Amino acid sequence: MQMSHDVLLQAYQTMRTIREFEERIHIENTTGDIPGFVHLYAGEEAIATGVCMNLNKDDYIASTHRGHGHCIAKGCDVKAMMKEIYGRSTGLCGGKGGSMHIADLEKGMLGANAIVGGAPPLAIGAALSAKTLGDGRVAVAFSGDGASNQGTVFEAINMAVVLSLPVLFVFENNGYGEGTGHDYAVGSGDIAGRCAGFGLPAQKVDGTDFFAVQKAASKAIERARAGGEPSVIECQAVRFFGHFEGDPQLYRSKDEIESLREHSDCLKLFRSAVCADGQVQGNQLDAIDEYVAQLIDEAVSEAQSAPFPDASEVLTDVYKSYL
Amino acid sequence: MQMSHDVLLQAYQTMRTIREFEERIHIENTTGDIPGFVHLYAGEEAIATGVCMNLNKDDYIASTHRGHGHCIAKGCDVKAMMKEIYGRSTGLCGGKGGSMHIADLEKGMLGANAIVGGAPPLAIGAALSAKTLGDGRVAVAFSGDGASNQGTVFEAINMAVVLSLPVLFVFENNGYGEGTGHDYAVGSGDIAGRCAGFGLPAQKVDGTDFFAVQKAASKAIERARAGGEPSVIECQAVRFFGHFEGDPQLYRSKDEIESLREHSDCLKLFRSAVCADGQVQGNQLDAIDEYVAQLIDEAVSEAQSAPFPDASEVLTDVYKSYL
Amino acid sequence: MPQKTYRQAINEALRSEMQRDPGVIILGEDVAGGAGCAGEEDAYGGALGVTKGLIGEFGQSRVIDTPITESAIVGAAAGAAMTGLRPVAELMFVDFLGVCFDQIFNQAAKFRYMFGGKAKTPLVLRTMIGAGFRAAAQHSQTLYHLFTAVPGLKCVVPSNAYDAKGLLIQAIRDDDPVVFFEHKVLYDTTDDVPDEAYSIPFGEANLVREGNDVTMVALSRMVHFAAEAADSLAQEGISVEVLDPRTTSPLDEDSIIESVEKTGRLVIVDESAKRCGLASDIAGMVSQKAFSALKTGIIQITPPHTPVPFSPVLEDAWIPSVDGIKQAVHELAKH
Amino acid sequence: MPQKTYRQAINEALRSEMQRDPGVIILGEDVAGGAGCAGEEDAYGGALGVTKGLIGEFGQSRVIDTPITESAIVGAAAGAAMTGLRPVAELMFVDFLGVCFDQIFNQAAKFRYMFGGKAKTPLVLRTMIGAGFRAAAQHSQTLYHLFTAVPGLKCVVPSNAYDAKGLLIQAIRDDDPVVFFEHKVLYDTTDDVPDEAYSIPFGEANLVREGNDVTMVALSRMVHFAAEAADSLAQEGISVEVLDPRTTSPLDEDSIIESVEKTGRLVIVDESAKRCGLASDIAGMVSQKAFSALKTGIIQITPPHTPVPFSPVLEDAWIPSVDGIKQAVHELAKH
Ligand SMILES: Cc1ncc(C[n+]2csc(CCOP(=O)(O)OP(=O)(O)O)c2C)c(N)n1
Ligand SMILES: Cc1ncc(C[n+]2csc(CCOP(=O)(O)OP(=O)(O)O)c2C)c(N)n1
Ligand SMILES: [Mg+2]
Ligand SMILES: [Mg+2]
Repeated sequence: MQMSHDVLLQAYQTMRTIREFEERIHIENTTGDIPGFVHLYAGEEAIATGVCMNLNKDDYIASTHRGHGHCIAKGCDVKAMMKEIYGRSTGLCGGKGGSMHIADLEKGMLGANAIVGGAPPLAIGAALSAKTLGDGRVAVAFSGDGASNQGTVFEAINMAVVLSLPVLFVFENNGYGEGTGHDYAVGSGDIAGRCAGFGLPAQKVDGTDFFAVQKAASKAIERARAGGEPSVIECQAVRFFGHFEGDPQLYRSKDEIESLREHSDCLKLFRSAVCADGQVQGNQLDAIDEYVAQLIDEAVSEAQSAPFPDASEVLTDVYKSYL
Repeated sequence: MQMSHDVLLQAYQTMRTIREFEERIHIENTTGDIPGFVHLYAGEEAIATGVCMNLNKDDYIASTHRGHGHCIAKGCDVKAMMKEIYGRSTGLCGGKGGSMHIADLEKGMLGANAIVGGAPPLAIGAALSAKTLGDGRVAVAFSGDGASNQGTVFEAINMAVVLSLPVLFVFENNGYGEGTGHDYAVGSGDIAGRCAGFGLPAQKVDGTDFFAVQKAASKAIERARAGGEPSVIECQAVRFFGHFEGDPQLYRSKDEIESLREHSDCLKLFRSAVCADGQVQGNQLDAIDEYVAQLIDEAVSEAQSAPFPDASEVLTDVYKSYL
Repeated sequence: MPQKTYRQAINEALRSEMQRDPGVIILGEDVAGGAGCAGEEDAYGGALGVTKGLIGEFGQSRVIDTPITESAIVGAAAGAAMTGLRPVAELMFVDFLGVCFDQIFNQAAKFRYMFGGKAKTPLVLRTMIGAGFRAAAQHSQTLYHLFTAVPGLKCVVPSNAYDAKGLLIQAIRDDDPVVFFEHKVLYDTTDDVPDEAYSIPFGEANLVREGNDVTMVALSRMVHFAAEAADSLAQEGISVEVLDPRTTSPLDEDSIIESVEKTGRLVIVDESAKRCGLASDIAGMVSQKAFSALKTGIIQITPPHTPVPFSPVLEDAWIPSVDGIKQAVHELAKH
Repeated sequence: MPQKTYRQAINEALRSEMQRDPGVIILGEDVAGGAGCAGEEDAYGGALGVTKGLIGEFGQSRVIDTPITESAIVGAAAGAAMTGLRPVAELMFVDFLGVCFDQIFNQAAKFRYMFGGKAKTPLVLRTMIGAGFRAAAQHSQTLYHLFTAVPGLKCVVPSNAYDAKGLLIQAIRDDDPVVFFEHKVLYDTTDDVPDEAYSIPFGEANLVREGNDVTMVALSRMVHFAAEAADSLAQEGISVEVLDPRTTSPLDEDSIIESVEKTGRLVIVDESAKRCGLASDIAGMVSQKAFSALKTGIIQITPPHTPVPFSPVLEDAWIPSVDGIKQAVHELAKH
């Protein structure tokens, strides 16, 4: 399936927005203004974008601790996200969640998740809702390579197979779980392979190649939507920053990141692919770059001047109603 | 490898002891004298026996809620077991554990386990001890087909692969987890296959065929002992009684058990195999049957007349030392 | 009024809410039983028969047998609850929380707060508690204290069939995650239970027995022991007021305090933990909020700080007893 | 005496016990870091650097990086402990107990009892607690109440570097399963810490500060807040005795009661849960065992019954404060 010009530009804009968002947080983080643990998605943009562009607004995604990219790709407001990350009252979660818990239920974004392996069981629940209500929605669970060793993940996969749930499990294999290598931690080293053993189609794709991700995801999501069949996609990914902001990354070789940024940057790869065959003009992409830079600039300055919540709000939102 | 005459008789005696133990508990249970939940192993004797006969006394096994067979095969005293099941003070655990928690650490039997999926993580711990201390021991974890859907089981398998631990995971696939069929609950329907995806050899054998189990287990245990490599064996098994004593078994077809007892009784199959080629005489086996019947008879009557613990013992054995 | 068992009452509550709201589904291990087997469907109807008959009326799509996979069960329920269903998940024994606690305590319980008030998680987790079945250390625990401690959860501990029905209906209609603790020894106890649906609000204690000398707060099965002790003490001229909070979160602090203000003496009878359990929770609350009403120390009657033993002799010694309760009251009455 | 951080003190305890006993091993996620990577070994040394340097001295066979697989970590430690090792497993954040609680609470904690006294399970589970890092609802909890409630476990809550070293050495030498709770905000606090190994027995409270008017029991980080409040109150002429139990299980009931018998007033400051937490546990114990010594109600100072919020403003409001403590004491002192 050929993508339209508009769709290509939109995909690029999503990827660029994620990249800019993360690069900027990396910079702003050094000032100490951003509270707490922040895990950046830069380098993996093609995955969130390639997957989520196949989803409708009312489809569901369940995310990880490294969730900014998934949020943006699913359509969350970047300014409200930035405010949340800064802990402000006008943030997406009123400042109560922060980077690791951004959620936007109206956009079908069921939350970043600070528990590794926390999301897949929730995603099958969303898929169960879709199946029960017969509303044709699908759910996507994102997990890392490290998460592929967590029991909850296999439980969710097995249950999705048993109940024929419309769900896609996406593994973002960026080679590391914190400072531990995928090759060490994942017995067999083959995430797609071990998932396939649970009785569902599981495919490996190059996660720096937007088109490859999009194609695989589109097929899997169509399958889910049509017949409630789950599947797995393992995306080989690269991570440009540390595990979390502040990580000295001693476990990586000196030139690894430089080389990744040079050769495995999904944005660069996208640009050369679409410009090479003349589908898109370079200056159209430049315009997007500029637009996005401006947007993120605004997002940061608005976030920095947004009000903090009132201390009394610590007591609200625990229950819908209680005593 | 040909088994000696003595070894064959010993294997038969172990299987017969398990069978008699379980058949007798089934009968005694109707009197209401046996407290609590009891899960019988009858039908699966060839597995515990075929596996444990390859183990030394100081090797380890970690078992399930259906643990009597594993205990007997690992050399636990049947009279002390029976007393434990009756809740008596001279039982293997002083009456504190009961059927679901029989253990005998001196025999390397690390406990039945009332949590489905509870044992495999413990077994890798025992294997880690063996590896760390370099004492050449190995560990075996028994699990059911139902347990093969529990996350803890995959975590243990993956960790065994990652750390190269001398452990064997045995799945006893008796077709049911309580009243839910293996074909329904296990995505892909292939336990060995899904385990293989974690990067270790996984083999399927006929669990009613003592020789097949013994051969596969012997190879796997040798491999573990030699090089610390884990493996998996899935044994197709049959269960002669209900999930627990008292189970009306409505989920089974009317003639299933009869047919299993007729065609898939590991004891009958063993007898005809060894008698057919003249390795063993039928009357030698008959003598064992008689000896075992007598032993279990004594076990039951001794258990029935053994003293209950003193109520004050409720407070002991919580800590080695406390305050 | 018709007499029904605690088991039937729970079954009726499920049936009536499933009839009322197509978004109510049930999922768990063997909640029907027989899936993938040659024999009967609905072979189990739950480990102790509580959900029997529901699959016949509502079908496999609403009464869902699952593999043995508690994290996926509870997580699926949490995910389904935040996306439009009202799932009733079953954790067969509360003792199994150790393999799935994350999905209820870190996920379902916290969605609303973490997401700034935007999530609604109308999930019910039904589970079985209690000693008395000779089911030993891993199948006999009363662990509602672990859930009561978790902000975002509501905890229901029905002591009789009437309450079980009304509280479960309330739980299913409630928009917050609720954990519903059924005591296994109570399933065959009977009570007057109306056929029609009714709900009992959370946070309202039941005054089981009026009295003037001592307030006795008891939970779940212990309510019966407390009432029995109170009857016997009445014959000795000691008038005991028995209160059943019915929910531990929210807790009806007002009713407890009011009663203590009348009697000046408090005994708490609870099968959950001796340490950080409900008895100490209630004692701590009263010693802060109603200290001046107390004439003497608060007595907590709980099991000892040990696992649940198997042997009948030991298990019987482990469970709080009517005699133990009476003895404690005699002690109190001296002051 | 040399000044060392809480982090260093813990590291020293591990090092000295590993030198002393070859059966002591460490396992957990990134306890070294760098396994299977191109860069440095020991890249992490634990998420917050506590185990740094140990792999260099003891090698990969005794400082074991694991996959992200908490049930396997804790279970392996439990299995290893019952077969001859003294494993020190790390659960990076206590908030992750939800994916592995079974192996500690149903397995390790109960072996000895279930097996009739025949098992010995010398396991230490080190884990991180506490708010103050803006780490939000799933990385900031103080959950030792959930473990204290479990018979068979011992629970250690060191409030300073000196205690951390002595208590961890004790924990490793102990023959029962011990959970060791490190407060993340304390890692950089310093104290006099001897170079040599020493152990501090469990169940012995530390008298942080003597006083006559009010007894204040505080745990972990809250000990510092309590001491600060006490200093300030002293200047107003209110003499506060501060006690740090150091272990919640066993709990030094005697020292608490003795102090309350002297002062007649009790405040408990604790970061664990408001419901069924340590504050109510201690209040309940005192209201049963030392009621007659009390001149007024027991005050519990805890966080509210809410998850931990992210935003600094909210998190600061969530954590008990020195001002809040002082206010409570003013309240008390009126009686
Ligand atoms: C249950 C649990 N265990 C451990 C952690 C700590 N932790 C947070 S992220 C992470 C690494 C996750 O690796 P991976 O799944 O590969 O995702 P990535 O960070 O590479 O995107 C770890 C160990 C956690 N948050 N939850
Ligand atoms: C964690 C947990 N979930 C559920 C149960 C209840 N339960 C006990 S045995 C059993 C079935 C186990 O099936 P399988 O693993 O196939 O073993 P089998 O009984 O067939 O030997 C179930 C569901 C349990 N004990 N522990
Ligand atoms: Mg990764
Ligand atoms: Mg089975």
